[in-house]
Parts: sequence; C-alpha cells; structure tokens
Amino acid sequence: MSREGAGRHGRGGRDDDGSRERSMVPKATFRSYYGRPVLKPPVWEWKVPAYLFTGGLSAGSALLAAGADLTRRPELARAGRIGGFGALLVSTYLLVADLGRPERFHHMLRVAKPSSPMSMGTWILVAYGPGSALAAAAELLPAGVRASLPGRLLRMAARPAGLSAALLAPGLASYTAVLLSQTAVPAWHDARRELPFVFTGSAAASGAGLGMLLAPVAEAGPARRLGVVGAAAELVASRLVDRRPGLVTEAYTTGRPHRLRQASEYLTLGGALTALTLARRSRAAAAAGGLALLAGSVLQRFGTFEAGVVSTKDPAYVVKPQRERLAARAEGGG
Amino acid sequence: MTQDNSFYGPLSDPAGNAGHTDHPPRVGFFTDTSVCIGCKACEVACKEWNAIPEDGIDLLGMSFDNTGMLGASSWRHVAFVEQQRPLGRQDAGLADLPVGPSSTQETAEVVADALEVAKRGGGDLGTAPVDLGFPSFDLPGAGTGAEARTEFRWLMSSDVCKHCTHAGCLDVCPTGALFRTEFGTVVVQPDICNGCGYCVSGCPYGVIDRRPDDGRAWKCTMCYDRLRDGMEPACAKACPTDSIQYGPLDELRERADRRLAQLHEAGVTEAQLYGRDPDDGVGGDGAFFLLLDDPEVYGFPPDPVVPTRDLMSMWKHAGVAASALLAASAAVFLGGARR
Amino acid sequence: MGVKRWLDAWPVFRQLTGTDPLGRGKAAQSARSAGLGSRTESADRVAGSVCPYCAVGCAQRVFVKDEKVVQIEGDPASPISRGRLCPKGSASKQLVTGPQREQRVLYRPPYGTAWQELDLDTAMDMVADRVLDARRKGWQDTDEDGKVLRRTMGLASLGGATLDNEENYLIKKLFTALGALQIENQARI
Amino acid sequence: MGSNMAEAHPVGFQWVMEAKARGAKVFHIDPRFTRTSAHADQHVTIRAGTDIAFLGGVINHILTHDLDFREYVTAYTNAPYLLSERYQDTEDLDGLFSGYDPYTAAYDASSWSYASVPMEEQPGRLLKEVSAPYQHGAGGPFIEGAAGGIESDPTLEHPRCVFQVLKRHFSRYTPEMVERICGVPQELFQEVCRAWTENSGRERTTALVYSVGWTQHSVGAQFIRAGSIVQLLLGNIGRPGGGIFALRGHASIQGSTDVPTLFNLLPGYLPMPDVTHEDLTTYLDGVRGRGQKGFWGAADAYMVSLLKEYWGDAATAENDYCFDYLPRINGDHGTYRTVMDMVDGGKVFGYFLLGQNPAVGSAHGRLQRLGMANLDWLVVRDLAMIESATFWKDAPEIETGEIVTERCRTEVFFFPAASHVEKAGTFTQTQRMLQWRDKAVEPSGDQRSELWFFHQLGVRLKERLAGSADERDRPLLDLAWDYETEGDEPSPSDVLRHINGIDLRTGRTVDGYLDLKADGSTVCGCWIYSGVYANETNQSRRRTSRFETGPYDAEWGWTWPLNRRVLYNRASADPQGRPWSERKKLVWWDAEAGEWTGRDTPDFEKHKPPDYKAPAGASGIEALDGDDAFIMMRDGKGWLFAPAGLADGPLPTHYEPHESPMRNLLYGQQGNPVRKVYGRPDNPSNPAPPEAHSEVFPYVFTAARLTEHHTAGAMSRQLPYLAELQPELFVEVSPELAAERGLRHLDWAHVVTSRTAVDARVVVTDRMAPLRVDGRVVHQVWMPYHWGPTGLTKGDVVNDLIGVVADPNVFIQESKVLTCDVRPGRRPRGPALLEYVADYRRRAGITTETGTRIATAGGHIERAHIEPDRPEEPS
Repeated sequence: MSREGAGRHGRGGRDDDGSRERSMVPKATFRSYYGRPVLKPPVWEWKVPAYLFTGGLSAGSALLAAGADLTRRPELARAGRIGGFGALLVSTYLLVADLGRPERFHHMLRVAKPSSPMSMGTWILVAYGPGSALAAAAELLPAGVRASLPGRLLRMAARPAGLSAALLAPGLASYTAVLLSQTAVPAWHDARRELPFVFTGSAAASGAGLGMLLAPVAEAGPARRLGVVGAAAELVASRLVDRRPGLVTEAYTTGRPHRLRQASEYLTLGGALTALTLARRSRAAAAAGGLALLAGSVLQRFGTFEAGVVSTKDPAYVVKPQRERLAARAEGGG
Repeated sequence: MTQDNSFYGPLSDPAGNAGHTDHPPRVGFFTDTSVCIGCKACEVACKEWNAIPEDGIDLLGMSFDNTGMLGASSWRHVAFVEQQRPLGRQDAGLADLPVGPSSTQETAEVVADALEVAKRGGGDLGTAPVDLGFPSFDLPGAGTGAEARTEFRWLMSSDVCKHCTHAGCLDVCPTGALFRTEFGTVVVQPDICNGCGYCVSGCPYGVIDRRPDDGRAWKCTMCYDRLRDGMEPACAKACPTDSIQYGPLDELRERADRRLAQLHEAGVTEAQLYGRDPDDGVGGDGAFFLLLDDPEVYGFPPDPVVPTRDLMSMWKHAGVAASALLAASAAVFLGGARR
Repeated sequence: MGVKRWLDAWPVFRQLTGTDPLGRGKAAQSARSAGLGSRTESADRVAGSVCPYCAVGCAQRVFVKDEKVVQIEGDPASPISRGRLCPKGSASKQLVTGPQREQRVLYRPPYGTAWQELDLDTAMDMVADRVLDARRKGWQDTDEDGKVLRRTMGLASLGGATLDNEENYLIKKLFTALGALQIENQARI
Repeated sequence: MGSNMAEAHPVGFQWVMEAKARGAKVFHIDPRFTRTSAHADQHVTIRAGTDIAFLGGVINHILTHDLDFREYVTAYTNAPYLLSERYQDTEDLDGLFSGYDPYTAAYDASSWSYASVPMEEQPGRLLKEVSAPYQHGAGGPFIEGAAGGIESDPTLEHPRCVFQVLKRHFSRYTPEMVERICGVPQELFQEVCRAWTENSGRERTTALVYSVGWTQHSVGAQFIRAGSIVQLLLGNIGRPGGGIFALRGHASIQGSTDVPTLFNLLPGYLPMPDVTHEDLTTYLDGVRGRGQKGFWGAADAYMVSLLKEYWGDAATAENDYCFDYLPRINGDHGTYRTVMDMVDGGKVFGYFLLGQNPAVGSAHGRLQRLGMANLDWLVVRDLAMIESATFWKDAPEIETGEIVTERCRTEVFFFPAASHVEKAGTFTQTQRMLQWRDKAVEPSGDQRSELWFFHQLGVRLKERLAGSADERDRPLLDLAWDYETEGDEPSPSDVLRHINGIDLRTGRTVDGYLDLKADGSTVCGCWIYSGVYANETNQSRRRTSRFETGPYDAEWGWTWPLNRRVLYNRASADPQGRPWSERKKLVWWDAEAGEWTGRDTPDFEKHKPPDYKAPAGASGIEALDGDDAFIMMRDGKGWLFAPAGLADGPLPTHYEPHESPMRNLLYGQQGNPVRKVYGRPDNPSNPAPPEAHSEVFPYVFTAARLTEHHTAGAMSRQLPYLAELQPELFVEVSPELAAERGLRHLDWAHVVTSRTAVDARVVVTDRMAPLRVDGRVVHQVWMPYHWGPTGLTKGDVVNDLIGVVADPNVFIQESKVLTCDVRPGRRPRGPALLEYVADYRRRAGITTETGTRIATAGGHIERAHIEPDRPEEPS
C-alpha cells in the first residue's frame, strides 16, 4: 500500500552512528509501495570499490613511472612500474572474481559498445595491460637474465611499453567514473560531472602515495607534487559533490558514506600536507603521507560506492527528485 | 550518432536501429490495471513457461503481495495497494459502519520499517520483513480520535519489464548478453551473460537482477521463444481478465487511449497511462500501463530516465578529467630539478 | 572461409561490418538465440484436456515431447475460458510433473512408525481381502423392525469431486454391489 | 452473495468483468471485502450467516412495492395456489412452522401442502430421518393431485394463496430489521433493492451467483431458496442473463453429484432406496408419484435402465431387475456421521480416501484424524502424500499425546494416483457441461487411475467370491463388470457409453433419455447424461472452436440435459410462447412450424403448443400444460412456497447460526429448529443466546479460500509456484479489532473455539470492517483453510476450529460461520493446548448439551439432543 509520507528518508530516524530510533520529525511527503526500493541495489560488493581504487592506483602509478623513466628517476620508475602492474593484477582478479560467472570473463571481448563504460573499460584494460606488464617485467628481471639478449630487448621495450601504459592510464583512471555515473543509481548518476575529477584526482593521489611510500625522498618530488595536485582535485571535486543541490546529495552527506568520505578527506588532506612539508625531508614522513594518500583514496572509493548503494535502497531518492522534476516541468509547460 | 536518437528521445524503430532489417512490428504489453483481479496467474504462467525457480516462501504483509517486487526469479509481480479513497464511483460500503481510523498507513509502516534492516534494504524480491524487536508503530485504531475511514479501494497491478525504447540495462551490458530483438524487445541471453551485474544498476525501474545461486542476470524476455513461433507471451495468454494485453505496440497504444477515455467518462478520473509516451525519459515503454494512481504508489519511478541520455556529456567530463590528469602528471616532472 | 566464419562468429566483427555498429541488437545475438523456438511448437503431440482444479472447466492443451509433459496451457478455442487460466491452472504442469508426485505404493503396518514399500499387486490383494473382511464385520441384513437393509456399515469412502464421471460411476457401482452405503464426497463438505 | 468469484473462480470471473465493461452493475454482498469486491460497483459488508434476513428484506421490498414481474409470477410460479387451512406460518408460531415436534426436533410437513388434497398427518419423529428430503433425489417429494386441480386464485388476493402467505411471512423483514440483524445500513440495503428490481423484468434480467458461502450453513438450503424466490418474483429464472449460479469448487464436483458418490443418491438424482421400499414398484411410486406432472414421470425407465446397467442379464422383469440387490438407507449416513462412528469404534473398519484430505479439508479435523486412527485399515489414493495418510506420525494429536504412533493400530495403504493428464475421462463443470480429456501420457511407477483401481478391485473381489453360495454375494457376482479394456484398465469411453445408455436391441447408444424404456430393453447408467454418447459419438469430446460457433456454443463439450444451456428456458417466453422482449429472447414457439425453437435447446417438449391443456387424469410428461415451464416440478411451476421437500420449512426464515453472538431479533426461535446437531463431548459448541456466556467467544469467524491455493492444499501447498504466492496461514482482522485485542500486523495471534486453538500471522486490513448489529459492534475475522502440517508451507489446520452441525436437508456442515476468540501471541503447545481450550470451555460453561437445545421458540420444552453413552469429555 502506498505509504503516504512514509519514506525512510527524512524520517530522522537514523542518526549518525547508524542506529535507528523512533522518528519525532515530521515525515517527508512522498508516496511509495510499502517503502520498498524502486531500484535494485547494486549487486557489487566490496570487490568493485576495491577495483576502483586499484585501477586508479595502477593508472596513477603508470603515469608516475613513465615520467620518472623519462626523467631518470629509476627508483620512482621501478616503484611505479611494479606497483602499477601489481595493482593491475589485483584489479584483474577483482574484476573477474566479481562476476557471477567468472569463467565467462572473456565474454567481455565479444562486443565493443560505446554505450557501455564497462565494455570500453575492458578494451582500455586490454590495451593498457601489455604495456604495464612489459614495463614491470623489465624491472623484475633477475640479474642473470638482464644481460641476455631477451633481457636486453625487454629493457629496450620497457620505455615504449611504459609510455603506452601511461598514455592509456588517464582513460583507466577516469572511465570508472563514467562506469558508476552511467547507471540509474541516483547518487552516482547525479554526480556524473564531478565524479571523473574525484576519481582521477584520487587515482593521482594514490599513485603518488605509492611513489612516496616506495621511492626515496630524493626521487619522489614529482610523486609529492602529483599527490598534492591529485589530492586537491579530489578534495575540491568531492566537496562539489557534497554541495550539489537536491535530495540525492544527502546520500553522500549522511550516514556511513559520509563518515567514510570524511575520513578520506582528512587522510587525503593530511597526506597532501605531509607531501608539501615533512615528506620532502623525512622518508618516514613520506611513507606516512603516502600511506595516508593511499588510504584516503581507498576510503573515497568505498564512500562514493556506498553512497550509491544507499541511494538505491531508499525510494525517496528516486521518487522525490523525479516528482519535483515532473512538477517543475508541469509548471514550465503550463 | 545521437542525432538519430539512438540513445535518447523518441525512436520509431528500435529494432531497426539495432540492426534488424525486415523485422516484424514492435510488440509490447499493455497492462490495464483497472481490470486486474490480482489472481497472479501471470506470475505462475511466466514461471511455468520459463522454468524460473521459486523465489522465497515468505509472508510479506503487503496486502496479498508475497512476491515483493520484480527480480531475477519473478518476471511478473502483482502489486496490491489498499487505500483510503474511492475507485471511480465504486462504493466500498463503509459509510455508517462503526469503523475507526484506517490501518493502511500503519501496516505499510510495519513492512517498511522492517524492510529497512533487511538484506539489500528490501531490494530482494521476497525479502521477509525482519522482526524489529521493538514497537515500531502505534496500534492501528488505537489512534487519537482520528477520523473514521469512509472510503476504501483495493488496487492490483501486474508489473513486468518495461522493454524500454532506450533500455539502460541493454546499453550498459558489456558482453552483448542483453540485446534488442527483431520484435523491439530487450532480452538477456543466458548463454552469454557472465554476471557482471552492470545491468542491475543500469535499469531505472529496478527490474533486472542477478540470481545469487546462478550468477547470471535474468528478467522478462517477453517470451522471446514463443514470439519467434508467432505465439503470445505466457502471462498475457493466461490473464483471465485480459488485464495483460499483448500485441503490436501501435495498436496497444491506440487501445489504451480509448480505454483511458472510457474510464474518464465513467468517472474514474484518476486513471492515467504510464510508459505510453514516446517522449518520456526512456523513449516510451514497450510494456506500458493504465494506472489508477500515481506510479510510485505501485512501486514505479514517476519519471524514469535512461542513464544513457547523458552518455556523451559523461564521456566528455571524463575526457577532460583524463586530460587534466595527463597534463598534471607531465607537469609534476617539469620542475626539472631532480629532488 | 574458416577464418571468415570464425570472424563472423565474433560480434565485434559483425559490429564493424554489419547493420548494428553499436552492438546492441543483431550483432550481439548469439547463435542460440538466433535458433530459438518454443517448446510447444516442437512437441510431439498435443492432448486436449481440462483443468483439474475448480469447476469452471477451463480447457487445457497438454504438450508432450518424448512421453513427457513439457507444457500445459489454456485452449483459446474454449467458449468457457477463451484460453485463459488462473494461477492454479497455470501451475498444472508443476502439479503433474513435480517431485511431490508419489510413484510407489506405500504401506504402514499397524503400530508401524515408518512407511514401507509394497508391490502394487500385493497391495491390491491385501486391500481386496480387507474389503471383504470389513464388509462381513459390518454386515446388516435387517433393521430392528425386521425391514431389509442388505448392507454393510463396515466400509466407507470419501472422495470423487476430483475424479472423472466414469470413475465415480464405477466406484458407486462397485460399492453398491458390495452393499456399502457410506460413499461420500466433497459435495457434502 | 456467498461467493468470492474473482478469487475462487478467476477465469469464470472474466465474464463478470466483460458484463461490467458492457454496463452491468456488480454488487458484492459478503462479510469480507475480497478481490471480487475490489471490482464490484458496490460492496455490502454483511454479518456472516444472515443472508436470509437480507434476502427476506429484498422479498419484502418487492412485495410491498409491487415490484414483482406479475405476469411471469402468475403464469410460472405457484403464487396463485392456495395452501391448506392447517398451515401455520412462523408469523403465528414465533419462528416455527406448523407441524414441529420438539421432541424429535423435526417437522411433519403435511400441513404445508396445497389446499386441494388433505394429507395424512404423520408423526414428526419418523420424519426426521425416515422421510427426509435427502431421500427424494432431485424430484423432491410428490404432491398429491399436482396434475389435477389445485385450488388457485389468479388474482393473488386470496389470503391463503402462496403470494399472500409469502407477503405475510416476509412482512417483518423491514429495512430497519435488515440493518439491525445484518449490520447493513438501510440506505445501502435499499440501494441493492433498487438496483435489483430496476434491472429485472421484461427487458432486463439479473443474475445471482453463490458458492459455498451459502451452502455451508445450518440453514444453507434455505439461503438458496431465498435467492430463488427473489429471482422467481423478478422473472429471472429460465431467461438469458438471469438465473442462480452455483459456482462449484472442484473439477468434477458437479459430476460427482450427478453420478454420485453420495450415500443418498443413485445416478441422475434417483434416490437411494430406503427401508420402506419393499420392491421396485413402491420405490418408483415414491419417485414419480401418482398424478404428478413432469419428467420424473418416466422414472421407471430411468431406474430400470440403471439396474440393467448394473446387473446386466441377471436383471430381469421377473426379479424386479435386481432391485433387491440395492442396499437400503435408513437415516443419516453422511460423512460426519460415519467419522463419528469411526471414533466410537466397532462400526466402521475400512475407509477409502480418493483424492480427498479430510484431515485438513473437512470440518473438525481433529475428529477426522481421531476417526482414522481408530480403523482397521485406511486406503489413501492421491497424487502426493497428504496429511490424511500420515496422521499416524504427524497429526497435531501426536503433539498433544492423543495419538501415539506406536499405539495407533490403523493399517494405511497409500496408492499413488494418476493425474488428469494421465487418464482419459470427463469432468462435469459448474454449468453442467461434460468435457472429455484425452490421455496425454502414461502414468509412471505405481500410479494408476481410479478406473483401474476399482475395476481391479472388483475383479479381485469377484475372484475371491467365485462359487460363493451366500445370497449377500450375488450382487457382486452378478455385477456387469465387463467393460471394454484399453491395456489393463477399462476403456473410459466404453464406461461413458454405458452411462449414456445403450439400446440392447440394436447394441447402439441411445440418443437421449426420451429413448429409455422401462421394459429392460435399454441400459443407462445415468439418465440425465443420456445423449452424451448419442449417435455412437462421444459428444463430450467435441471441441469446435468458439470462433466457429455461435454464442450458445453448442458444439463444445456436452451439457446435460440434452445439451441445453439454460434450464427451464420455456420461461424465457411468455405463456403464449412469445419472447418476453426482443432484447431477452431465447426460446419461443414457432406457430408455423408448430415447434419450439430458439437459440438454446428448448427445455420443453418440442411440439407441445403453449396453449396445450393436459387431459384430465394425465400424469407425468403428458400432464404438463403448455405453460408449465418448470417441467421437472411436480406441478410444473416454480416454487415460491415449497409445499414439501424441505426439512426446515416451506419458506426461508432467518435463523441465527448455530454459534452466534446474537439473539434472533425476528423470532423466539433462535436457530434452525431442525438443524442436525451432534451432541457429543468431542464435538462441543460455543454457546449462543439464549444460552449464557456467548461473550467468551465474542467474534464472528468465517473460513474461506484464496486464489493461490486449492482446498486442503494437496494440489497447491506442495507446488513451489503456488506456495510462494501465499506462504503462510494468516488471520485477517479489522483495525478496530486489532486495537481491541492488541494485535499487530504480521505478529502471531491465535484463534480459539471450544474445539481448539490455531496459530496464525495477523493481517490487519481495512478490508475487514466491524458492523453495528442491533446497537452493538460485531467484529468478524476470517482465515483461509488451506494449511496443514506438511507441504512446502505449513500451518495449523483451520478446520480444527470448526465443530460439526449440519443443514437438515443435505447434511452440509456449518463451516462458514461460527464464533471465536482471538488473542495475541502463539497458542500453547502440546498437552497445554488441551488444558487451554478446556479452560475456555469451563469459562463458557460448555457441556455436551450446549447448543443442542435447539427449540427455543416460546412454550417449547428445551430438550437437549445429545448422543447417549459417549465416553467422558477429554481433559
């Protein structure tokens, strides 16, 4: 039966620590079918937000590695190449494991659909993977093999491979934002303009964080700078998400998603400040700052992800904005 | 590519747009809920034909609805809505009975409050309300001198996949498991689907879902196999009162318009069509409805929009962000000094 | 040609070369989907039947393939039901093919705690013996006023509303010949 | 009324929806707001069991406002006939008719006859079970002199004419009274009257639909009588769009009454002989009577043909066609009587259950199970395992300790049955249409049809008795049991041929019952089905598409009698044979051709003109005049007043249900004065006024069906697709009752009667509404009765709540209305349950005698009707 004004949202029955108590606040005015969600909550669990992070990390690392390679920062390049490829391997695992039918992962290669960010992302990964792998392999060659002919050829190929990965990395870092936005999930779809910046910023920050963590202070300058730039982009874009007009924003600014993103904000900000200050001198501080950036990025992804999930579970996020839109249209039209 | 409305807006020939040449006319469902008797024959006929598993034997307390919502194992779902208002000129005979306030609000509250703590927030079909362990509402009727109920109506409506002109599920599917058929319908191919789950979030109606034990996504196929042999879908065939009508979409739209006018004339002014308009956010539904209240009362989104509408804009934003990342990554190395 | 066929099986190739560049329709169709048809069309035979639940008498068509019922649905030609079925009628296939159907005669001896399997023929013989025994024990030739009763009260039966007329006919006929009266069905319940 | 058509007969309801779309108005009068009500133009909530008060009000409305279809009433009903001077009405006797004997609680109906011929007075004590209505088949008892002159007054003015008696009888059923008794506000009631009368008459007709909501009452037959009176007064019988439709609940429940598995009937509604029938002639005289009109006049042909079918060559004119072989009835041998005899022990030894699950589906389930636990043996034949086959291990009485598996002596045989697709044969649907099913597949394993089972059983019994010299074995040894076989079972079509009838001289099937002979030259298993195999063709197998035939669809299946759709359709034409109106024409007299013609098969002798007057002294078919439209009735008329044939009065009278929270406001007589009560410790009744303590069970209870399940659930609870749609037993309560009893939506509650208590989930809904009845608020609750202890979805057995009390005409139990209490939380388990219920009985002062003092009208002694020598009350 229709619950007139009985939406979960806005009942004030949920406070910030997630517990529920009886509402004393006036109920919101919208109707639904027994409070059932209109939309299906995403079937994805932790693996997809984890992939959002590892994919971004891989991209950020690949970019940093390529730059380091070109500017002869071997340690930073090494960290980026190995880290980037490692993150890619984890990403691949997460993507395949998240499938309902993992043995059919190759069906992703049946089609190439511009309307499907996941299809596009798959092809980006396909293009990105070999470069990343080659570059990392070159770094990982055992000493004995390095001098052999194949070893030499591989090392020669490492730079172009790394560059190809770096060229595709921004795509890898940003397509995931479209992946989430191109859904009916209100919180994701509504934030479609800001999310690419949140995600690329986060990717940059995490890649940089890894660089700060693994590379010596001396080589890690670009990582620190990228960390600062990425963090700034992420923080600003993230704040913009929080300030979007409309009910859906509450999915980000309340409850667990809010707490995750707030923690992310603190860590990212802390990491960036460290990068600007202490990390320039202290390896330990750099490592701590790097870790903070990485953690901030992880939390950002999970926070964003969960905001989307929350926004599908409460019919208010679907019904109210759509009702308002219809009302506005009716007014505009007549 | 957007000029021809492939992604958004009215599209007269979705099958042709999807590469089917010489295809039959687009078909669909017109579900006239004003004659639905809530028997659920559609649910059973659908399950029998498509061999869909049972989806949970739970008493939901949503009037006579124990299915809950559409899902991977319920491709038809009959909603039951109890309301304090009259249906057209129908008289529920409550006047002068010694009745107190209505319970519809409170019973709905019980269900909703319990669903809130259920798995997936009640987004699973058949999710049983969870016992909250504390009183969540005042006893119905124990009220504070609220007015006696005088009106009542009981609405029933069989929900189904909308087979949108612009289908969010289809657009996002990365494997091509979801495809548009020659009939203009949207079908998941179980031999292809690898269970990525993207379609679940792509649907603005909350129709398609992944079956946990099977891993693949499932939804109404409009009985694609039957259609190919010139038969009508199982649900429409079974429907005792012809609430579910199947046929070429153009004909159904005309029929629906006539029925709407007829009902309005008969005093059922609240009757409205839902999903009929090719100008709506999904380009019109292949399965559309005649409702007796606002769509959200039945669990429909009032103004759904296919996410693909913003595809270009989203890629553009992503492109800018990507370029910025590339630029920033280059810039951080431009300081020159190795430090 | 091998390569061409192999390529044609790849939807991306079909996207690039066919009428469906976006890969949302024709190009994405699998071989299985392209060959799909209804199982009623491929059935070996169809039997005209009637729904076994309520008394409206909706006509059913029973589709059989390989001596198995593969589908039961309404017969549109029926002037009663016009091909429609209610949820119970629509569940008829599950009713007749489901795992709840018992296959074997089961026997619970007096004071027994579990079922035992019993051969059908043996069971029929046992029942025949018991019918005669109960008939004898409950036999009444006359009432207290000496009026002829010629009956047995030792036997009773309940059921028939779900059976065929022909079956009810034989049941009534046999029991009447046995002198058994207490033959009843749902019509009185 | 009394039907939830949309839920119980959804596919049939398409025609109601279609009629509605064409402008018909639909009224639903029911205690519950159901899926039927949801599509009615008007829902009327009525207190369960008060339908006669409501319909009596409608009759009163029609008569006081002269709204009857007078020409129809005068010509086709018995309205003008004068009644005997000895007849006294409920108006005179405080709710009783003349002839009541409080000692036997039975009527001597002799004073209810027409004025022409006085009947001999008979003492009531014989009547109750000796000359009871169930013995008369469908013909009813005969009326002396019906074919001769019955005194009548065509002006309908004579004070003793049926019309005036009717008027007087119903004069106290005023709108005020309807409101006070039924809880239906006057304005609403009058709206129904208005609509019903305005939509009836020459140009329009109204149809009335009922189901078990009418039959399962202690006054059930009279509910239907009341509806018939309204429809006769308004001219709605025998006409298109009119009629009274009994919607039946099982695929062949109509067939199992036509070809009966019922103790009091032989096929075709011929009565089972009783102890007074010494030979065939006395029996036949009892069926066709002397000087009676109508088609029962040929009962000799029907009966002899049946006996010839039963005993073949052994049946000869000399031996009365083996009439002697038939067992005799002498009382109530109905299913509840039988079950009580099982409980009492030593009477019934063996029991067959054929596709029936009384442990769940019959009233007073506990009694059923205790009865089954006290047999020598039980044979259960069903598609799936059912509670009636497993009571020895999972009955609720196991939990309470009343049945102990190791001490339960009943030997149980379970035979898997063949399903409807695994055998061929006919079902008869609710409008008398026989439809043939072809066999689709062979049954598997030990699954067999009933046809196979009983044929085999017969063969084995004959083998065992072969050579027996015992006279009592002759009927079995002589039984014609040589049907053609298909494989190892008899051919169903050959059985149907024999049911249709065969002319022994030609060996060919007869074309109809008009061909049957009383000289032993024809065999016929069921005369009303005669014609189903006309012309050696299985007419029931016809499946000419509706797209190829007209609106009367005469070539789809076969409808008895003689493929006729509307019974008594002679009444669709006026006495002169012209259609009442162009709009409502169905059958009419074609003077040029000299025959009845029309859209339907005329229900009249084809060439008998409308102005035909039967010669003096004629009887049977010949005695029917040209305007005697009701050709099966003894006087050729529709009976507003039933001069004979009913145990509980010639006119419907409002009596309170056996268990009621209310005193009867119309009469001193509280309940049906001749209802069948079974006063036994194991069958207690909740008290009803004037008994004290009815407040212990303050609520009105009714049981009902859901679309998603089928009766006792064996064909639905086991199917996942149906079980998931209605997964749990619930009790529906109004918000007001929920508040009163502290019940919360979806919480547990239990419902208590003096029999037991059952658990159910609470469903609070606006669909249930309390009523104001005589100044007080009455709450009604209802439960679906489909659940039992096994299946995919389990629940308590609702039928356990219901006691056994029955309609005196047909012995159907009153399961549609009783009283109960509802309490939050779950019921006690195990032996504590017995104590809990016993405590309720103590508080309500219930004894074996409660409810059995059925005569309550002024001046009568109150005698308790209890069964002697019963064991002590349990607990």
